[in-house]
Amino acid sequence: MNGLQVVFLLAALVSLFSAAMVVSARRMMHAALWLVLTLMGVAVIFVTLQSSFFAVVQVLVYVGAIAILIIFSVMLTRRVMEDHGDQILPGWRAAGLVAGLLFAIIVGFLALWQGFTTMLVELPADADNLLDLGQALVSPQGYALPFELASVLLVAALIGAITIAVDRKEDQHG
Amino acid sequence: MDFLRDPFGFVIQEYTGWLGGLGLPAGWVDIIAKLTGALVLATGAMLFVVFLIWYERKLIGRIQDRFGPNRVGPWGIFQPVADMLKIFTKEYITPIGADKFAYNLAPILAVAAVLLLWSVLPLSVTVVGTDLNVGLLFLVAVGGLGEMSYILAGWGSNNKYALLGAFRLVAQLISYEVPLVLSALVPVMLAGTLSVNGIVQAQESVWFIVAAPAAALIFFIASIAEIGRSPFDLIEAESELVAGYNIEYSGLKFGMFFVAEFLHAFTVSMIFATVFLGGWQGPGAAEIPVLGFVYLMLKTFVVYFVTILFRGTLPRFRIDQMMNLNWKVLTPLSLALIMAMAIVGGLTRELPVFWQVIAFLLVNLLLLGATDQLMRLSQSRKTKSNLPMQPLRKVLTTSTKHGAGE
Amino acid sequence: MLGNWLYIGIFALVALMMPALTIFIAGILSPKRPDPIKNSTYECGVETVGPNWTQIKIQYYVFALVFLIFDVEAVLLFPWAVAYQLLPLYAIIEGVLFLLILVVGFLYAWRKGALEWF
Amino acid sequence: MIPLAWYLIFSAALFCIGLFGALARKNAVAILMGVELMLNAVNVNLIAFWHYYAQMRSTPYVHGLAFTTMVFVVAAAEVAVGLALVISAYRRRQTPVVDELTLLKG
Repeated sequence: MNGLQVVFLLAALVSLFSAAMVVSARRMMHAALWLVLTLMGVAVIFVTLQSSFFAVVQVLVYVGAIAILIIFSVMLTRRVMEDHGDQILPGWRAAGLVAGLLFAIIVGFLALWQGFTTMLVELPADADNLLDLGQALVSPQGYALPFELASVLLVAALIGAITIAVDRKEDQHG
Repeated sequence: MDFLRDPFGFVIQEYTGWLGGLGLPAGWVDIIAKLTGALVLATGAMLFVVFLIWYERKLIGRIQDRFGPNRVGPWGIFQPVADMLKIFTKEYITPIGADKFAYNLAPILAVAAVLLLWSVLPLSVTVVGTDLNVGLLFLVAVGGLGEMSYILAGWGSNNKYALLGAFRLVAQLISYEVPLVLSALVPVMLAGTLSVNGIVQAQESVWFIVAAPAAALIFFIASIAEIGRSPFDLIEAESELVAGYNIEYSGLKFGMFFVAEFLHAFTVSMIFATVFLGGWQGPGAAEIPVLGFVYLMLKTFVVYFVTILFRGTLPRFRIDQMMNLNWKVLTPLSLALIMAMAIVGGLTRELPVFWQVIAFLLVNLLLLGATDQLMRLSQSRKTKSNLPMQPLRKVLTTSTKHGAGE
Repeated sequence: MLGNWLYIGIFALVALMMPALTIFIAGILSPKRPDPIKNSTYECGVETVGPNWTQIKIQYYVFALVFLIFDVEAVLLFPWAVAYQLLPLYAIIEGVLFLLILVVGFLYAWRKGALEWF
Repeated sequence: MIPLAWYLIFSAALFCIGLFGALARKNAVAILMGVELMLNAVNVNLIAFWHYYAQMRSTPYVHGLAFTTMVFVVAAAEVAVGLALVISAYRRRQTPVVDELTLLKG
């Protein structure tokens, strides 16, 4: 076992443990903070896959923005009820069964695939080349259309979310 | 490589050579060398804060026609040391009901997030912590980690004021991160790389502040807002929030937030000097690396001096003014700037570098002038219609029946 | 490349350990005499009313939302900016178009008053 | 180096934990957190296969990276609108609990 494997195992264990805490923590705020730890662990996993760009983007977008957004929403929707009482639906056993079965099925199917045990070797230094990515994103043979559609999607999300959230007439409702 | 021309590089080379001679496995030599480098750099940065605190207090004192610290040691230079000794022996008071883990992690994370920025900054030609291919993005992302420490501090303290202060601070930080990230796109476009060292090397002929003064200005203002200092120090609004997110902290835990703030102020100046003022570039820096370090420090101190000048002379913004400045001036300006720079750069691609830089400069100045005119126009329209000044409606909204917002 | 990240990882550990150790050492040196009044929540001497973890207002959410959208947009634009000098003119126009679409959303948020701080 | 299998098992486990969270949690924000975990698992998978294909071929390979970028965009849009809905529903009904959100039942 080499150093990289140790780093991977540590990061994977930390993220899986904190992911388990995310779905089981009583307090929403704790769940949100565990989520941050999971996301950091996934960023380390990206590093071991030699994708510096996405490791950094993971921290920038997920930890820096999405986690903050989630924490703000937790603060916006907190009630006294949230700190006690069950946070889990009655049917959680069925949900656990579905998730466990799905895991078994996925791993079972993957194990049949011959590439499953491939060793990932270290890529050459310019493997996650941003230059190539940038060119591919705007080239018509590449991802020009998804690139523009991403912008449209972001704007749609922005407009939609603002329309929903900034509703100035909601005071009449109970 | 001789000692006089590049003392740091010389020491590093000697040290790694000595480590290699010890007969350890190659992987361990690498790790130990990197650990030493990190330890030296982090310790140096932490100790440097002592000097920064003295420098800043002295300067602020001069601006306010005072002496500043002048009792302990010559020119009061040992004043921060005395303060530090005092704060070391202060009791930690943990408030009842605090979330212990979050409460204690927050000051550590605040300092760590700032220290980590130093790992990718190139100090001279030979002393580069690490030349990450996404260095600039790393700087922005790790700078954003500090927000998490404020949330932890505010939420972990079990105090309404701390929580309100923390959320207000985070709202400010994330708002100003928008123009920060957008204006960081401009040097990336000009340099064609995200690596910080690559950006420095691309400024060999012309500094980016010359080619893109508007981007530099936006980056600078957003940086000052990011460190939460005057005129953007709303978190310290004593009259409204007592002291903001760190109200429940005492002793060195409180001190750590201050260490983080001072170090962040200096680091941000260094990032600005690196990205827009050419970093270690200067006459003779490539041949004599130690000169590059001197140049970088000089530039950084000039930028740092300007931030202190801001702090000493400008009054604090009101929170709505601050948000308006960000969302209605800086963000639209940076969006317009990127589009204009992209188009102008694409059109003038065939021209020699000199004329291209002139074109960039003109676009920048034009946009800055237009922004200035627009701001004046909206200002005069406001005064002409003789509206009373907008009252600061409910800056602090506590829990109301219908949620909040109105 | 992994070597770069090894340095950053080590640096992160050092950066976390250093303030943690300092705080720990100061904790040993400092006195520990807690009492209920001292440890109570600080509100200028006034007793705390109600639960301490209060609710915040919608404006925070809107700022975080706009920030998230622009952050993701910047993530898409950074590779474009890196490749910028090699791109043909139409590809540059694509990037500008990308930004223009976003500006529409931004203007909508502005008009809707979502960027005001009340 | 690390076998591809480790990444795939990790990502499957993360996905299933996220799925459990999305299915079993009461609080709507917690459900969205579960969805975020699932999207992260997808990203790990995409990057792992990007690495796999990049080492199979000798030329640089960007498709995995481009796809991951798009997943980031979709994740951002999803979480933005999802949380806005939760907040809006909460402000009308004063509850973030999905069982009690029966707006559509009239």
